[in-house]
Amino acid sequence: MNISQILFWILTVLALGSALGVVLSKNPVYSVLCLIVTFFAISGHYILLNAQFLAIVNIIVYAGAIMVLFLFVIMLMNLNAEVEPQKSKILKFAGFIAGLCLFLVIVAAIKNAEAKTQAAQLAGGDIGLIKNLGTALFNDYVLPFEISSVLFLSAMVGAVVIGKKE
Amino acid sequence: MNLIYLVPLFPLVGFLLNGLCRNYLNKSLVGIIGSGSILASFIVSLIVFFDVKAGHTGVVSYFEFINLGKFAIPFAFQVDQLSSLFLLIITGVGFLIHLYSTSYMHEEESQHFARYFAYLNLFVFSMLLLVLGANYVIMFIGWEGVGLCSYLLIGYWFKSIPYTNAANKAFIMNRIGDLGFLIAIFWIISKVGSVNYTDVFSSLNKFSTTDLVVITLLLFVGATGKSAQIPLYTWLPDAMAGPTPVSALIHAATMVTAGIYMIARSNILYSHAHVTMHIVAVIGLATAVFAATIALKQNDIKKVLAYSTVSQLGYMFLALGVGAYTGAVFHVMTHAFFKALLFLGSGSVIHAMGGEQDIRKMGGLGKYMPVTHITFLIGCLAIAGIPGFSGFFSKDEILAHTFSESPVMYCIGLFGALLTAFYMFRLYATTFKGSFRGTHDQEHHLHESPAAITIPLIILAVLAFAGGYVGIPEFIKPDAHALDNFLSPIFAESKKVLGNHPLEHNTEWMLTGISTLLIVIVVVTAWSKFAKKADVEDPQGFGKVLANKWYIDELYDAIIVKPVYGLGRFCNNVLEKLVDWIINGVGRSVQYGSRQLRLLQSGQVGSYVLFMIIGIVLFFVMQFFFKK
Amino acid sequence: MVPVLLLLIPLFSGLALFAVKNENSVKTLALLSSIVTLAVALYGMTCANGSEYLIVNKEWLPALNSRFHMEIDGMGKVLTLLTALSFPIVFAATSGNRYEDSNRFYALMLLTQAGLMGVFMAMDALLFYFFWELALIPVYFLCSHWGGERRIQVTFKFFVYTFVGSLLMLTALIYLYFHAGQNFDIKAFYNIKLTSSKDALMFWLMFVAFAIKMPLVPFHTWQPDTYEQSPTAVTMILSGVMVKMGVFGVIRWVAPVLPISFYQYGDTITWMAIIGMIYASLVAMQQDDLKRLVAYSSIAHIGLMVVALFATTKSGMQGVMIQMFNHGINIIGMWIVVNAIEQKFGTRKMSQLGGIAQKAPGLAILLVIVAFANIALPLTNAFIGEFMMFNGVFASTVTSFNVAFTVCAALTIILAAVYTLKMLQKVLFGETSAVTAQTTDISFSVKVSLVIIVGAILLFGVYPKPMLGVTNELVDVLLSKMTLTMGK
Amino acid sequence: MNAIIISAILGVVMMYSGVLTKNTSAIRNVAIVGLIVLLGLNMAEGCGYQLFHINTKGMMSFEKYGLLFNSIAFASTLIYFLLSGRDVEKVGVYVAEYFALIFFILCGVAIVTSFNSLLLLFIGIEIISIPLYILTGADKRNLKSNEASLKYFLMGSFSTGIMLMGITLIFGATGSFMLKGIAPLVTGAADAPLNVWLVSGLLLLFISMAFKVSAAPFHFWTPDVYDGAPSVFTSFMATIVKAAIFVAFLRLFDGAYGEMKGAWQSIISITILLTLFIGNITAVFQQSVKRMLAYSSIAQAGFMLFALFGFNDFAKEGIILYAAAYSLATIGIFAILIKMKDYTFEGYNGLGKSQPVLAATNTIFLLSLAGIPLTAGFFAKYYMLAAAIKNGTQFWLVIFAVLCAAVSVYYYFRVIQSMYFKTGNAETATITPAFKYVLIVLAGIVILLGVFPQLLLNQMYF
Amino acid sequence: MPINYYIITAIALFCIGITGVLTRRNAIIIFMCIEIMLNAVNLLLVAFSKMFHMAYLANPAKAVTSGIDGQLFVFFIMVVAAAEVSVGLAIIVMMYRNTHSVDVNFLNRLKN
Repeated sequence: MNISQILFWILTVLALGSALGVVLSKNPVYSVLCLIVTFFAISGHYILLNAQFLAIVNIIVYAGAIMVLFLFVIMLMNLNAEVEPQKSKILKFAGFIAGLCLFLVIVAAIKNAEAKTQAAQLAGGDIGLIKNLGTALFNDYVLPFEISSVLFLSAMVGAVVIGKKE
Repeated sequence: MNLIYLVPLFPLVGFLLNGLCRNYLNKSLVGIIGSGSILASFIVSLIVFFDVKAGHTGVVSYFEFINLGKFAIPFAFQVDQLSSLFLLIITGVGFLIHLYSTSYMHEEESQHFARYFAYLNLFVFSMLLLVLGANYVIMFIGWEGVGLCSYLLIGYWFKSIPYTNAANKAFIMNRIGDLGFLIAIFWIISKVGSVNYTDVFSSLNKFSTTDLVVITLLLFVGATGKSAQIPLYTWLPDAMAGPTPVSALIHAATMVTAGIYMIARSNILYSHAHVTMHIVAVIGLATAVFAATIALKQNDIKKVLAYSTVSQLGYMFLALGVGAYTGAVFHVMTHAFFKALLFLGSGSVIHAMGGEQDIRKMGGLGKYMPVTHITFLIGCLAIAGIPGFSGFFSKDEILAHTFSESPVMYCIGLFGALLTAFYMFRLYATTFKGSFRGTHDQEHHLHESPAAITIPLIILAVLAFAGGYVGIPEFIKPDAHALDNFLSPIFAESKKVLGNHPLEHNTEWMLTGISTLLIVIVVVTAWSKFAKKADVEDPQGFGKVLANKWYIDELYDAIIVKPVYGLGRFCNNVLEKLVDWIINGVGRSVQYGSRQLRLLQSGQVGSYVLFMIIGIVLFFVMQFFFKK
Repeated sequence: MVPVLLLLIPLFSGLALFAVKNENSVKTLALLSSIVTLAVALYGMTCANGSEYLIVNKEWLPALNSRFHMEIDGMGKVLTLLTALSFPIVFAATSGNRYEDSNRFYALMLLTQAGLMGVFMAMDALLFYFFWELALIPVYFLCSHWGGERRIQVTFKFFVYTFVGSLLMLTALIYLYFHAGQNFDIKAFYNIKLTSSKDALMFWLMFVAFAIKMPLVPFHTWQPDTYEQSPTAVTMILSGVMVKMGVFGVIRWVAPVLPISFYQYGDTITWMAIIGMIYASLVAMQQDDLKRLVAYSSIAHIGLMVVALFATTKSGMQGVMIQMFNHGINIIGMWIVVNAIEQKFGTRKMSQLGGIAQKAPGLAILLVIVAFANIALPLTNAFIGEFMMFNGVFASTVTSFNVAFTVCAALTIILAAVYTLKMLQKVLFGETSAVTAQTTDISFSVKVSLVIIVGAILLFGVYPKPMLGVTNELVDVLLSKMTLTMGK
Repeated sequence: MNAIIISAILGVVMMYSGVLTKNTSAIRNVAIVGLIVLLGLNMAEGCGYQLFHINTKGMMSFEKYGLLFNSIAFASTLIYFLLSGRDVEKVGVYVAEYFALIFFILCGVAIVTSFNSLLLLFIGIEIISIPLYILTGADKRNLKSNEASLKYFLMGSFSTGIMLMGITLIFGATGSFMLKGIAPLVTGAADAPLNVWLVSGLLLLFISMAFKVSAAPFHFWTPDVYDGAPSVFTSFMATIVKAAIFVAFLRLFDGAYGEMKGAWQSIISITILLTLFIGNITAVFQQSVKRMLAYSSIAQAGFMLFALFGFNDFAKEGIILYAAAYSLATIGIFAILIKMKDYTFEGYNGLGKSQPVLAATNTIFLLSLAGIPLTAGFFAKYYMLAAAIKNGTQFWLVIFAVLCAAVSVYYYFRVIQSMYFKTGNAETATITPAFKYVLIVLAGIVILLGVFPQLLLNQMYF
Repeated sequence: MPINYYIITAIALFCIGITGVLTRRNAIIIFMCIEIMLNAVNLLLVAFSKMFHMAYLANPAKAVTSGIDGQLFVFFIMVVAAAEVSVGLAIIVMMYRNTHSVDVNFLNRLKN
């Protein structure tokens, strides 16, 4: 087991564990914190997969900006374990069962893929570098890039419409 | 022969004139139109008759009624001995009855008077159509037409619900018979591809024996309806609800003999179907005796005559059944005379009695109304079969033929004849002899009827007496049977088929002697018994059964009418609701499903997502684990 | 040219009527329009079959191979004449009725007429379906708006019921369309060959639609309710003309197109129809409401048409065709009487009527004639039809039950007499009742329309030849088509 | 391309117009003029006049079909603006923003009708969805609107997650996001067992698209959102947006699933079955016309899914016709609904008397939705059924569908019954003559398309 | 690592996210769970991208893609996620303002 494999397992366990933490934690603040841990673990995976730029973006955008926003909102609303609404046990159980079923079914469905032995390992390759990504983005993907500005515009307008006090 | 279309045309015109202008014509005009049209048609009939007698027979075709390419039904008239004879009877007796009616119905309101004559003319028209038609379809048209007129005339006094009930009964019973007739027509069409008499009778080889038996039986079913035979006879007594001249014309003289005409017309078919012949004979005989027994205990003057009509019709069928076609037709003719006479006489009595029909309330009328009395007596003698009167000749002919077929049937037939003599003279004696049993008021008004009534009575009485001499039997005077000679072209084929075994003259003499003797005894018995003491008590025991007509109406009611209505109620109240409930049930279940299904929409995101997940899982399972 | 006129005159005059406000002018215009239509239809009758005046074949939906193909053939002549004839009669007979928003009422009536005309003339399956539905929609509005107490539910049931049927028919038509080489023309439909299971499926899909429309027991429960609740003018059209659509549909779109199943299921359907006839007659005997009685009698009559139709004989088929006309005329006559009674006495319950013959002899006489025509008395038009139909059933070679069919079906002749006579007795005869004591005879316009009907009844009863001549050729063609396919 | 760029620009223009003027009718007029320009330019592109020459790197292709649909969508929006524009102003204070969002949605519509890359499908759908979340919640004081918005947002993002997982798995199998990169693999695998990643991916993609077009069992958001959203926006999202996503679905199916349709048929037929059943049956019991229309939109989606089931010419033409018929009719119905004081069926009682024009046109629209001949809706349904029947398999499904169509008559006709046959005093807001004229024109179009559907369909080929 | 590991990891993460959506009532937590789902997708995309890139390195001629598309897609997902977050939080805040609750079941006027 080489170092990358060890790292893979550590990061995987960390990601899954903290994701479970998000779901299970009673206190919303803990959930946010767990989520941040998940993001970090995923960023670690990115680095393992030679996606350095994405790893950074993930931390900056997700863990940094988005999660802070979440935290901010939670703090603003003063949410905590006491006021946290809880579903009935049965519904929760049903939810878990359903999630588990879905997992099992999807895994059962695709575990036998022909490409399953194909590896995705830390090795050479520099596509994850900002330069290469940038080149591709502004050559081949310039159209979606520009179009996503419309998305942002609309989100911006929307946030104003919804958020602004009348 | 070229004038033949005039025969039905006159009554039709009379019908239209009287029917459409009934609000504008006065009674005498109506009477003139009504009777005159029949008289005109009688005159034409006479011309036709002599024409036919001179040998001019044939088919006159006017237009195509129904055309189906290969198969066509022409609107054509058959002019031959049989139809011309019937024409005379219908128009002749018809005219007399019309004449009689002008007086009898005179108290009706003017428009109803016109309506009456319109119906009567329409009836004559239909009857002529029936008789003249050159094919079964035209006959059927007339057949149903007379049924309609019978319905209309029985229900002439429509304010009375029992009368209209009788009308309905008559029509429906007739329809049952008509159904048989209709199916017989279809059967013929399917075999021959034509309904013309000439075509049908000339292509007997196209029929199998079964075909012939079934067809003839079906035709006979039709005949039992129209001619009131067992089991469809019950309408006829009820039909007495109509005005008395109507009973005379339709329910005695003409319409009810349509069945005989039809079978006589189809004689060749019957001659080839022995089974049917036997059945016809048996039914006819049974009806003759059965109706006669009922007539014994009836107290309504018209009811007695009605049952006697049924009984006499039974004799005619007996005649047909034993192959005595001429005898049947002969009896039709004589019966037309004497039965019309009797009915008209009874009408005269009823008229005098102010509408009273119960013979127990009459008595001794002979002295008040001599013409009626005498003519009625002639009628009675004729129907009883006293030698010299017309009924004697025709009945004797029938009985003689029956004897040659089967002595047993002869005995039964003779028994029926005795019954006839008995009840007729019971009727006669109770009505005209003895002392008057009605109210004082009625007695005060008793008088002889006016001339318009008595003249037809007299004419008919003459006919009832003399009508028989056209058919003097072989054994009395050879070759004197004018009617047989006249009709022989019609029945020639059948005669060949059936083979004629005439009785020994001695046997015939003997039979005639015995029957005459017995009848005279019975007549005398009845006369003497009822002239002294009328049969006024309520009958007991078996007599009660007879008075109640063997409870046949009740029986029919119980086994047919009630179940049918019960079934109708069941269909209407149960099945109909059930079917509707099922149909509505679809709608209801949609509604119910809607109420339940909308609960899926619980409003909670969690459950929505849960359903989605279940959907995804299912789709995955389907796509990956349930592949063909 | 004639088909277009027959379609457009009622259509445009109907649309135009929406704009007219004055009630009297609405009635006059509607009557006028329907008379013009009648004139055109009569002209159409005089044209020879196949004449160019009777055919319209224009481009409509090239993408679907569906053309505006209308043609008046023998059956079309009969039924367009019936449609054209019934509307003026209905208008005249009900001219005494007052309707709220009369312009809409008459406009919708004329639209119905347009739809009916279309149905009877369409030679293109899609076009046929179009008109099939179009005839239904105005009727829905007419019944729901101007009907009786329970009109909304009842009409809705009627609508949904028939709509289900027509949708099933639509699926079958589309299926057949693909098997006719993506062509909707009836000639293309004639060449369809299907496997027997598919043939059967299509047959039933189509037949159910028509059976509901006719209606055939047990699909009939909409009918008595609808007839009872509809305004009588609409009931006249419904029963006089509209139910013929079902029979017509079977003749034109089922029998020659799917003959294999037509033969195969003939016996089943015939038994169904016969049981239905007897059933309907028995139920009719129990009715007290005149409208319901006539409704059930209509079910019985239509049942006979089905029986005759499936006998597949010339006599039967032709009998059905002319009987469609005759039954239409007769039943409209019945409805006119019912309407007159209802208008005059305010009730249709037979138990409350009686003695009308004394008070209104004109009505009584006409009712008697119409009623006897309804039970097919000879020398009335219905006799011709029924005679030919029964004859056809009896002569049928496609079934081994022909005799049984004839006898069972003919039983209804007796039952029909029973309920019809009972009706006459209760309505016309006896002493006058509380509601009938004070009355006068019917109005002139009712009398005129009834006299026209009676005239038609007697005319076609005595001299049916023109009518028969019109349909003769078509029946031969249809039968040869059917036997041809069977031969294949 | 014209449409995408112009609509984006118009969105911005609207934003600024809100800054420049507070006069709402001026803003509306700007929007209408802008939309006409947009429509004109889109049609111009159909005739070959492109304003911009942009290399899309194969990620988009602008074909007649998509452009025709765009035109329909824009034209429908124009009618929508004309009919309900005033009511947009009544929702809240951000009138210019609402219009801007609508233009952004139209931009998304233009994208999803011409995408070639799953990436653009994804972005396009997001561009449609995000403004919709906002419009749904535009009536901020109304708790129903809040609730609808939240539900829509949560479930919408959830389905986005599923869609992305699907796209990812497809990418894993094919290494491409391009339709033309996926299709060969799908086709090539026809005989070999399909690559399970690919199939799973396609399945997840199918499910997320099914969610967007509100096909059962992924339809649950629809009634709540349509009911809760301000009616004027429900009208828009139930019609134009939904139809656009259907076109996208069809395009996706054409590109990525096309040759393998056999493998998908059982899933599609189950979806159709459930959608028709749930949509129609549940609609029967509704008391509010608005909510009934929400369920009816599910039911209509069930019919539109037949386009996927029987994938052929009829399906493609049919979807265009269906989109037009359904959008026009529903816009009309909603425009009238918005004018009503009471959204329940009882609220319509007696409308035939008080507002004959509204009632008459509403009837025509309802008849069109029910698929009665002489209205566009008939041919729409006809094409769908024809597509399914031509497909040749599972005829029972077609029969089921027509039976459901019969059920649909129940709830559509309830409105008609209320309007005409029940007595009541239907209260409406003031109705301007212009509104009536537009309604009449709209009804005229519905009938015209019902008699001559080729007026529209021929545009595909010329 | 074999790609299967990544797939299973990603799907596990994805399903945890789904489970969260199913079991929680707090709108914010649900939203966070959706973010987990998106991240699972991102992780898988990057892994696929890597897989394709290795195939590309091994044989550039035969490869369909260099794998860079996958990473760019992740980029776009992040873009969209960011936009969604802004809108989503705005909606949640709006609701909170009106009801003082973030319970998705609290508002339950729209049902049946």
